[in-house]
Amino acid sequence: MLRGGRAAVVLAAALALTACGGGGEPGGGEPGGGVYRIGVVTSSTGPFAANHTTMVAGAEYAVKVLNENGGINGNKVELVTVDGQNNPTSLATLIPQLATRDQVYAIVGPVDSAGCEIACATANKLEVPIVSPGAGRPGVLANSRPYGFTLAQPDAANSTAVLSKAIRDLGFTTAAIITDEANATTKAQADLFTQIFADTGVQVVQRATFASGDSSFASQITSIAAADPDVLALAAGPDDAGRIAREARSQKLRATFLGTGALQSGGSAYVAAGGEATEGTIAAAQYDPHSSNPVAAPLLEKAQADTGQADIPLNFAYAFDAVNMVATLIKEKNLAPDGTDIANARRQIQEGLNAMDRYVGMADVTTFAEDGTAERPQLRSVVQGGKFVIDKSAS
Amino acid sequence: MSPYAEAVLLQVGINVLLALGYWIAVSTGKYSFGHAAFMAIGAYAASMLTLNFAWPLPVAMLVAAVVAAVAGAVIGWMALRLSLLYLAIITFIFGQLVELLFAQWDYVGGATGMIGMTGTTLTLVYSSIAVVVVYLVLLTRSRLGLAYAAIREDERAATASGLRITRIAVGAFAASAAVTGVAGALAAHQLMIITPSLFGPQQALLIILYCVLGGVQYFWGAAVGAIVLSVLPIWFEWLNDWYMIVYGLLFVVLMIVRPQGLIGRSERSGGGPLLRRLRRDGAVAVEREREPVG
Amino acid sequence: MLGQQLFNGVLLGATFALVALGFNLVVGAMDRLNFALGETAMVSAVVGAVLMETGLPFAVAFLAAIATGGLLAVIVYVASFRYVSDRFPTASILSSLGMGLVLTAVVVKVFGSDQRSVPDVLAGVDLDLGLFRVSGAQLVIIVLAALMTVGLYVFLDRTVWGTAIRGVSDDPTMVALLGVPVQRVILLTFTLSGVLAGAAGLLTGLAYHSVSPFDGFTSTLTALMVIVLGGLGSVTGGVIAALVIGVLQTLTVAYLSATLRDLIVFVLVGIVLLVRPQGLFGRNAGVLERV
Amino acid sequence: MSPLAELLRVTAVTKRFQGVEALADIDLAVQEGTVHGVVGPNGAGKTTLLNVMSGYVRPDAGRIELAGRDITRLTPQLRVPLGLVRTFQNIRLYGGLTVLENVLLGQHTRARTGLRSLWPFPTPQERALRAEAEAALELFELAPYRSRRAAELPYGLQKQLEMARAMAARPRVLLLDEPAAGMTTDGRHALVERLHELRGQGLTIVVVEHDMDVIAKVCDHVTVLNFGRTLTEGPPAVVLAGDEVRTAYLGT
Repeated sequence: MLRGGRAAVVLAAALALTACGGGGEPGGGEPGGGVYRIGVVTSSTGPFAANHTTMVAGAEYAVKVLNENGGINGNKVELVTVDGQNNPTSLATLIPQLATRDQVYAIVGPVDSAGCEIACATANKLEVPIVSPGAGRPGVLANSRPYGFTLAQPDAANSTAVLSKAIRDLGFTTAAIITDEANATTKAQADLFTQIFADTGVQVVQRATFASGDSSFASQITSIAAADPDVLALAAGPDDAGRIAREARSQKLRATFLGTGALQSGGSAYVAAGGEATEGTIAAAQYDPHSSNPVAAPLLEKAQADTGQADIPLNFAYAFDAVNMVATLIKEKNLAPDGTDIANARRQIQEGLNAMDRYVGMADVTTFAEDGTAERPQLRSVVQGGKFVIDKSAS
Repeated sequence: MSPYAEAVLLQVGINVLLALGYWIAVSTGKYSFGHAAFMAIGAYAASMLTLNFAWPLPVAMLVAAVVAAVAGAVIGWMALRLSLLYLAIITFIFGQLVELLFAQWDYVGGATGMIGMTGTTLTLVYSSIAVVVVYLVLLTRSRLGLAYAAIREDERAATASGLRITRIAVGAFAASAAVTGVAGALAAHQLMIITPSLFGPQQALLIILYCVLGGVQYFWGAAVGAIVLSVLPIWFEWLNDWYMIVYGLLFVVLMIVRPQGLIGRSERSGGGPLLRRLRRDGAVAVEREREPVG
Repeated sequence: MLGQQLFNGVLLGATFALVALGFNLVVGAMDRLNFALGETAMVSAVVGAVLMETGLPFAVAFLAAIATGGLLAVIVYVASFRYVSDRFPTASILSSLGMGLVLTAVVVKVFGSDQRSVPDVLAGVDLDLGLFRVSGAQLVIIVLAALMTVGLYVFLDRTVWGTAIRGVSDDPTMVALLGVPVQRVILLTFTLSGVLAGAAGLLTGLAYHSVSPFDGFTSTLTALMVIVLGGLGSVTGGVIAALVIGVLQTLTVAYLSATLRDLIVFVLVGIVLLVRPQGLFGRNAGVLERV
Repeated sequence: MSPLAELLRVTAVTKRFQGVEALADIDLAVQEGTVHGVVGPNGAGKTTLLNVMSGYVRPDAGRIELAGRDITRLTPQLRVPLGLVRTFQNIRLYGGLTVLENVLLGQHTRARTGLRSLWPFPTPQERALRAEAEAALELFELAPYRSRRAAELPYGLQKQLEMARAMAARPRVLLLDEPAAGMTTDGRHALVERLHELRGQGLTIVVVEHDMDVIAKVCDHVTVLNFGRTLTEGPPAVVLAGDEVRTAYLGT
């Protein structure tokens, strides 16, 4: 058996060693050549990995364009990207790392609500402005004000009017709702659908539930098919929604699928999972990759040409705008580069974001509300030819 | 100290606490595959108290320890009567059950979890470690610690010495759960947010790896393992990309080369695979002779 | 509708049974649990799905999936069982959990972490059997799962190697003395368990219309509940328990709530552990009663 | 000779393994202060009987009494504090622990072993037990090895350590399973001497043994088992010379 005294000494020594290693002094700005660092929080694994990849591309593209145009007041913009691996624990050290070691002026990301909750709350505590290009769960910024922002408008605010109009336009009378019960966002979507159906006089003839990710949906669809509704509201993540669509069609369900803005923003995953079964799905939307806004349109066209993508994804455009918002504020307030007086610079950026009214960028018009969420355009989209397209006739 | 250094030290400290807690169970030879569940129980119990009832964190930590210990005792009592395979299965399932229950309990925010806990300080984390270390030093020198070792070494011999194995192992399991629960409470109040999926199978595996890498023989080996594994990905950022693969392979290699961990006396050489196979056959045969008793 | 729901449940149970059989074979041969079996199933499903996407017929994809399963099981055997000291009873569990992590991470590295869509088979088929309807995919699932289960029974019961597997499972020392090559029998057992898991993986993919890199864990968990319910090491018990759990889950989802689905199974398993720890059909599976 | 008290009594014990009767209606009475031998060919049920007495096997029928108390339903670890302690045929030591620790574990039921044992300053009772353990090491000639791991000891010393550990529990009845197995001639002499010594201290011993020489030298009373039944019993001189034993061992 061990003699305890020695053990305690070894343990203490090991801990002291960590303290020295981990506690290295922050680097400060690099010598010479002014740099503005902006942090990016991505996640290379987990359910939102694809969205994060898109987001990083958008942020990098924004920085490339900025620097090609001479940077900000002659100083370069530089991204510092950290990967949270979809692991909240690592976010708890990565955000302080960006704040202290890398001296970033602001942080962009993560796109998912769960990641944003931790990253934004941590950044807020350290008084670093943070903009999520996508987190849309209600209350996601509850603990992150005043430094936390999201470019997405929560479903309830964004989708209600659009979906109500769509239901009236198409004359639906009966509906079923399928809900992912293990997920707060989708439960909120289900409540939203219930409210919308009540308001529009649609009768809800069947409700089914599932738990994220691991079900065959055969049982739920069997129940719904028995009720034969006009419309099936998908309160589900995009992958699950796609599988529900396939199971529904394989059981010969004829209902039209209905989704909130969240379904459209995860549109490619939905269509990839659901294939042909998703054709005709109607969803609310807050972003149009082919917007006719005079500011957005040229930005989108240039991005299409530069990246070779036919449709610029939502998270790409949002991240592009987030970087540019920060850059605009740095320029406007004439903040010093290289992390000089960084605390003050961060506070000014935060105040600037909170005061931002009708910022127009690649993703159309954005205004931040009191709670840090964005007010966004309200659009209707429909799946056609394997992708969501904005139904311009409907808005 | 910079917030970064502080965040690193907090994280390392919490991981050390997790490793030490797990070691208590392992010192009786009982491996749990769902220890993250006790972390979750501690985290939620403490968070409920600090958020909804404004209790001070240190008191909430104590309650977290007690609640986790009770859960540990119940699960231990169910599982430790049975063979090690059952223990593995039951703790594995228990981990899932706890995650599921928290995800469906609206009072604690369901799948979104709880948000807004603060108050974990270096003092709190490192004084918790100090308390646990003192406990472990005393334990390893005591007859109780000796009994743990006896159960780990040979249960049949231990019954012949009159050791009430299940009772002792359940006690160790409860103590282990208590420490893990405290670590959970501290983690919750450092992260500011907890969701059920935070305490999933990956976290459970990490806890095991912290403990097993350093060595299960001495408790400070477990602590060193936790420190190394928490600091490596921070120092070597490339490791982040390969983190899962590296950790997975670490398990595989470690179990072949040094199943007892890096620190500790080496076992006598086990002979070739054939010899081991024969011995295993013998062990199986002995196992089958056992009859239910009692 | 009840008829349809019962059929849905049996279908679900059939896929559970295959993985659980895989687990039980290994338990029989070595008194060890291969925690990488769920991931083995997942990787096999991914391989099958990728092949189907390229337009190859389902039969080819299925054969490739079971071959992948068998191969991976052998690799896991070598990495996590063959050279792992038996002085540490949990070492193989830890090691195979590690292999599971590696398999998941490799799939994520190669294909990304998104769910992968599994194409339909026999899309035009839709049999109306009165009480319930059977789609093409469902027909394939139920027929293949039944064939594999029955095939395993026949193999274990009627062939020399099957007899050897049962022998090793009953008394390895004795069969070793009789000149049975125990090592090779164990290798065969692992291969078989991988084949079953591989089949289960792709068939589950068909039923769910997709496969995710993180499905392995769910399969393992379900299989563990099945073998606790059926009795550790009991082949027949495993099959019956899988069907029970499949039907129970389906009916819970249909008539109660999806959130109760797992909970009800947990409760059932918990009660069985308290009242009859050796499982509904188990022998005295290593149950030690002590004070 | 005055009748001695019956310390351990086995009454009508039957045990079947998968239909085969390992013990059939066995009666056995062990007098206090005697050495009772149990002999018989392989498979006669000797070890099963010892397992029944020590609690490792629960009989299908019959009862076990220790000093008049029914202990049939008690688990092995609950029989230890009542004074019933055993050794194993294939030694079971705590191989990774030291020789001294093995003996300390033998004292488990007599010591304070719960959370209170964490108190770093030993109580007088604990000090006495530690001193006793050291003395036992001297007595069993293990003192030079006190800090060695038990698994590192040679076979003979391991047997000695197992007996030392059993004695550390202060048994009233010591059950020995083949104590002479694998021993050298010198070892057997030492064993016989040791058993005489223990008997001299008033200890009651039940010994299952193959070696007739050892049995003849140490036992006061011998029971012969064959096919799970009592063949004969009595003083060793009488029993071992009888035809039944020869028949049982050599076949007809």
